[in-house]
Amino acid sequence: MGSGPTVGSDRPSLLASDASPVPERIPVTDIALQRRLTERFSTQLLTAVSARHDTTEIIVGPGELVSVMSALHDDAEFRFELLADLAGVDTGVVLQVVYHLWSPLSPDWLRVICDGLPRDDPRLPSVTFLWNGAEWAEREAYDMFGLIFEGNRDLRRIYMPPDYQSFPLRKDFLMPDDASRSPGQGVRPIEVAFQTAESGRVPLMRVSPGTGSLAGWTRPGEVGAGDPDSGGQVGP
Amino acid sequence: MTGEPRVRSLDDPSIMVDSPATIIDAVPPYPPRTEREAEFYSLKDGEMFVNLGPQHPSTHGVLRVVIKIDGEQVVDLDPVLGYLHRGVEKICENGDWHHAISNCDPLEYIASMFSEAMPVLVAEKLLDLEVPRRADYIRVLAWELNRISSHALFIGWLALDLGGITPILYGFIERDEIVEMLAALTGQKLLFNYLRIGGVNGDLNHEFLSRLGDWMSRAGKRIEESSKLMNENEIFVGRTRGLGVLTREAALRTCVTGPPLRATGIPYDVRRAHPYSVYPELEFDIPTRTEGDSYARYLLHLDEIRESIRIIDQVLHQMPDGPVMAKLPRLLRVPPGRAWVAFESPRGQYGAYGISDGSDQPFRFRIHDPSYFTLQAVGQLVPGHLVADTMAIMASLDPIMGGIDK
Amino acid sequence: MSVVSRPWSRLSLAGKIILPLIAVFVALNLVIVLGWVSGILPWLVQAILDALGDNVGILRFLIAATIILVITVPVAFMNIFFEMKLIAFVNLRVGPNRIGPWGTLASVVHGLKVLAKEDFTPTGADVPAFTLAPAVVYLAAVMTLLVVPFAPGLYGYDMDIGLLYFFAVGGVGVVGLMMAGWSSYNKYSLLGGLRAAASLISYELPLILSVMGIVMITGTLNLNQIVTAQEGSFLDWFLFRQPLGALIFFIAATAEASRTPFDLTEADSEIVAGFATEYSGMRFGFFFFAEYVNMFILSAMTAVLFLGGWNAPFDIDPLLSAVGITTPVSVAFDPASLGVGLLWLVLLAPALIIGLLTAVIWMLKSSWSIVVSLVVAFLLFNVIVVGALVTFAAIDLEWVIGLFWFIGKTVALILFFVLMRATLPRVRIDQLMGFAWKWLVPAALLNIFVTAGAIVILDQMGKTL
Amino acid sequence: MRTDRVPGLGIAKGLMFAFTQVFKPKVTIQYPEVVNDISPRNRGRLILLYDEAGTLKCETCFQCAAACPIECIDMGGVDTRNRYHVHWGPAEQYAERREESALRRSGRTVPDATFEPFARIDLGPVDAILARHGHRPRAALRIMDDVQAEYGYLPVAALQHIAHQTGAWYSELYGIATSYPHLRFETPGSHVVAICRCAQCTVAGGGRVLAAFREHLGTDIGGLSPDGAVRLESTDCRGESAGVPRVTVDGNVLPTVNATDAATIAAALRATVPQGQAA
Repeated sequence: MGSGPTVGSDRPSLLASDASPVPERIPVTDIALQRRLTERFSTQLLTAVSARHDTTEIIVGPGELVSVMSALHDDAEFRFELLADLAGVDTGVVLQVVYHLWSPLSPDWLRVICDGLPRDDPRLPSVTFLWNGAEWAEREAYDMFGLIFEGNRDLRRIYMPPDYQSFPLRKDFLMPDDASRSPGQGVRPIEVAFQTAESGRVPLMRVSPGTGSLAGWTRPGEVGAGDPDSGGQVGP
Repeated sequence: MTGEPRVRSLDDPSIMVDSPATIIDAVPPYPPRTEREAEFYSLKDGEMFVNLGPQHPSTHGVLRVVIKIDGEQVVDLDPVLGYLHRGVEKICENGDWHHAISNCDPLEYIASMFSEAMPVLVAEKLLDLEVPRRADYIRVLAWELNRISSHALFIGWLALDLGGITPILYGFIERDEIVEMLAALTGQKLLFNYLRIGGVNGDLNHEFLSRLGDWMSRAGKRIEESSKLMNENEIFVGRTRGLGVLTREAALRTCVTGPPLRATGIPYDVRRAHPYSVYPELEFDIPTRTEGDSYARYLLHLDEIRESIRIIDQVLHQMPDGPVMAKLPRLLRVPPGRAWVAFESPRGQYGAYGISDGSDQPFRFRIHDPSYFTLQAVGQLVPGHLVADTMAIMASLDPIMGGIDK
Repeated sequence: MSVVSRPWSRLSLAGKIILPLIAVFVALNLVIVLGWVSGILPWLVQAILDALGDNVGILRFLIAATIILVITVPVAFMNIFFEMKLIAFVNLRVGPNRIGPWGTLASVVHGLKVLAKEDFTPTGADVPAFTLAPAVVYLAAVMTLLVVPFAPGLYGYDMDIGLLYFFAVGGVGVVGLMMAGWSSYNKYSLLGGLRAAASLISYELPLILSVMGIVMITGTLNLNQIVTAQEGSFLDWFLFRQPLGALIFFIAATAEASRTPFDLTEADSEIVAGFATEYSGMRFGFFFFAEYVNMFILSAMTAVLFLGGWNAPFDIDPLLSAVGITTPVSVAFDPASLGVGLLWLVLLAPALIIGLLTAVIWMLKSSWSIVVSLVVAFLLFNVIVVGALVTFAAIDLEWVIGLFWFIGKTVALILFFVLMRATLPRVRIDQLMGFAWKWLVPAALLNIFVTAGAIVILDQMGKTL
Repeated sequence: MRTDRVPGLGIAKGLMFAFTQVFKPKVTIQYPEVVNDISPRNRGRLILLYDEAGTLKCETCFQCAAACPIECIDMGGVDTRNRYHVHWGPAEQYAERREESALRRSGRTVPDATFEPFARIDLGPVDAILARHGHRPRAALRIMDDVQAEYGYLPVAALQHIAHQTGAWYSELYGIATSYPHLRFETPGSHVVAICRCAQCTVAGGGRVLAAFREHLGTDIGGLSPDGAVRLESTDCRGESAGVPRVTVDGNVLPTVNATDAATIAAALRATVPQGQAA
């Protein structure tokens, strides 16, 4: 992005009907927002408030999600009235749900990451009580990741057929599970079978870049083993 | 709905010769999965299901809407998606960042210059890459041209779904000129794979500029003319005014963006609300309407066409010199991190959330399509109206199934 | 056998044609001579003539019905071509331009395509009703043509209750649409049939009420008399004596023909094709034709009731008399007086005239060979003769010129229908019904009251409307 | 009084506008007669270039197919030494062709033309090796080493199998196999007879010697004798052969060879084929 964010002091409220004027561009992250977030949610955040580019980021657990989101939506100091996006993420170890919010009071996007959802039973509260538009987004996250949003009135598959079993966007997704193919045939490196911890193996994670389909895939135990070009941090 | 659950699959012969009840009714042949589904697929007396789509003249794309009607009045409806699902996010994870561009291209196939910008902007943000100013200006030029062509088609579609058969051809005439123009610039007419990480693929050429100048001399004239057919037409106004009114609060709660949101009076346009590219240097207004009905959305599209023509005029006057591509390694390894970008497409706020683990492939690439959230509003707007209004409301919300089904 | 077959095989093609003809001719002569001598033939001819003369009405009716039934197909083709071409022009397209001159045969090819398509019946359909529905709709449309007066003396059947018959039979079409909608076992069809029933039945009312004024003025239901009541200049048309009635009739007729903006019965963007969704092949073709025949009939009725039918917009007799022609033209030339000379005239006059023209053309345009100029002269002669005959007929036989005016008015109305379809979007069902019951019916009643009042007042003043 | 309050005025305006359109010039392009001009930047055409000699310029380097983001290019060709058929395409496609549902949909067995030129071999050992290496494409080199140790050479069918199982592009595996000299695609002939083809040696009688070897070994230069015992190659004397054609057997130079010696040499080589190496 060539252009950074802008200060939003002169940005009108969403509920103000006049068109907003042209703001000047000052490419800095919103320090005030980070301070306010730290003061308000200091106890509930899993990590400190971080900011990069034009996005401020907080990480909460599924327990605090409802209180944090309703506070962000309702409080006069935040007024994050627009849910820009709701995305599920599979880090390879745990599942996350990522919310992006927009407020007329801040030049930054706010990214709320609901982290630490276990693979076998990922449950978190739904935000449809704040934005009923999140219903389909949560349906999609359920369809692709198997995330269970408690409180969503209509949590069923939206893209995949109703008799579909697996969750395609998980990193442990194995194509032979859903296609009628014999295991191993035509499987790209990203789609290696996921073994649970009982079998003594942890999920696969890509640690070294590669070209095309020969991208390196190994397990955390053998990071760098036999890979001279292995580098970069583990996972996202 | 009664009976043991049967699983639909290709090798299930009973799908072919089925009881007429299953063929005629839209009731799925498996037990309901949620309370919502259960209460939707249960009929009171006098009600019946009508299955609009997936093959239907006026569902844009392969959309299936099961409407529960009482006489001519729609009681409730349930959009069924997934007929166009290709798993673009998964494909993007398997290819590298450059591949993601052309994989995202056919998402919003009416204005694919926008959907192909998602991986580009995300990768540039992760790379902290400064795009050459000329490339930025060319992007804005292409975006606005594409916006006009998309809006021209929208107006024709709305008229077509209301039964008027002429405006869509005027819209196509306008769109053809722009599309030929963009073909001279990008090499393709529908899925221009033009934007690149760090710039654009190829500088402005003479043919494009001559076509553009020729078009700018009468830009949008045919749209204005064809709007004569509609704007004052009693039948058209009677069909659209006060139809499918979306209030501000409902629009915000439904996460609706773009023209449907601005038609409710909320001036939320990412080009102004969260400026990107060179939009802060350009002078244009965010047209808004306060009614929030289909007629307001229609007029809003006309206003946005005029604003886009203003933007193109300024861009052509301020176009700087210089390179159109930044220096980048051939094998692009994006540094680890997360990035979220949003930009304004003809249908609202397009968003993309990318996670990179330092390799040449995105670890996770989330695509946020505005039509996906706009289409949800149909569920609130249509009930209580007539069957004919279902089409009018859906056309006025202007969904594109390519982006919705991903 | 070879005795016959060998010489026969030696014959040329012309011989093979001419020889049997000669044989037939000789045989016929023999039969005629024998029959004449024996007196059987005169008796037979007399008997046939008597039988025909006794019930000539039935004969006339049969011929008229046949002609009308045959004529509807080209009429439908004509309408379809008009629609394709005019809508294309409005859309800045070219339209059909490949098949036939200016694509005039495109609609014919469409008809053939429809004929060639598979004609299937969906599962669960009510087969008898499903099969009968197109015939009902089509016949209801065609039968109304019976009473339409095309020209003086040129009508299927001169009914005293022609107007009543027209509305009664025209209403039967709704039954066919409902049959189609119900029997298709398809919800789009069902909605379409119900919409058709609702809209057509509710628009019958203003349609009939709007012409009551004319009935009161003319005091008859006979369409021929209604037309003759509008003779004179175009100011005598009921369009100017009943403007409100004309407007209501036209709007209601649009809805009756289920044309845009009232074509909810086959609203393609909502209920895929309405009652015709499940139909294919020629069954669908019957629906398709019926729609366009209906369009033609309602245009024709509008012309008959409000635009003076076959009457010229102005009286042409003064013009003709100014030229010196008095209709009917009395030909002061008796062919019989020539006797055998007539034969010579018939044989020689064309040859002489053609030769004269050839000489003139050949001398004027010496670049042409004598053969070319001969051909051109022959064509020119034919053109002259045909033109003379047509002019004579137009002046002398009043039904020719009457048919000309009638068709002209009807086609103009059809083109207006098509223009409306190209321009207007579709109304909603509730708007349709509300418009019929809240506006058209009261307006029609108002029209009746005003007309009645005017008639009474003018009666007091000793004049007639 | 506002004009839009007059009932029917808008409709009348629309009708008038539509009527005026009838006389406007039409925009239709009568295609077969008039061909719309295609911009020189058009990317819509996929063409293979021919050089001025009329021969195809494409040498099946697979660069285009490897770059195709939507994997729509699926091409086959012959490698630059005209020996082996090389096929490129996403591994899913090969699997897709053999998958049950695909066969059921098409209602017949889908023949895979890729494997026709190659001898069918027992792929059981390959599966074992792949299982040992965990089907990991990064271990492709180790896998191929083991496969060669198993079969004595690298069967192309085995290479295809590795590609399907690991998901690595066949072209990449083929590139690895050809770049490493110790990986070979056929049973090695135990002895290699090489003849210099330079002008000097030919003048010195190399032509006759070569003809004799051709006759006795039943193969041409670059080929393997039918029994797989002797390979006939070409070498270069670099001008060191003084008046005698340079002929080497297994790399060591024979002093003087003429056409008559060829038969005896061939017979002697055939007699001493090491065990366990011939195919």
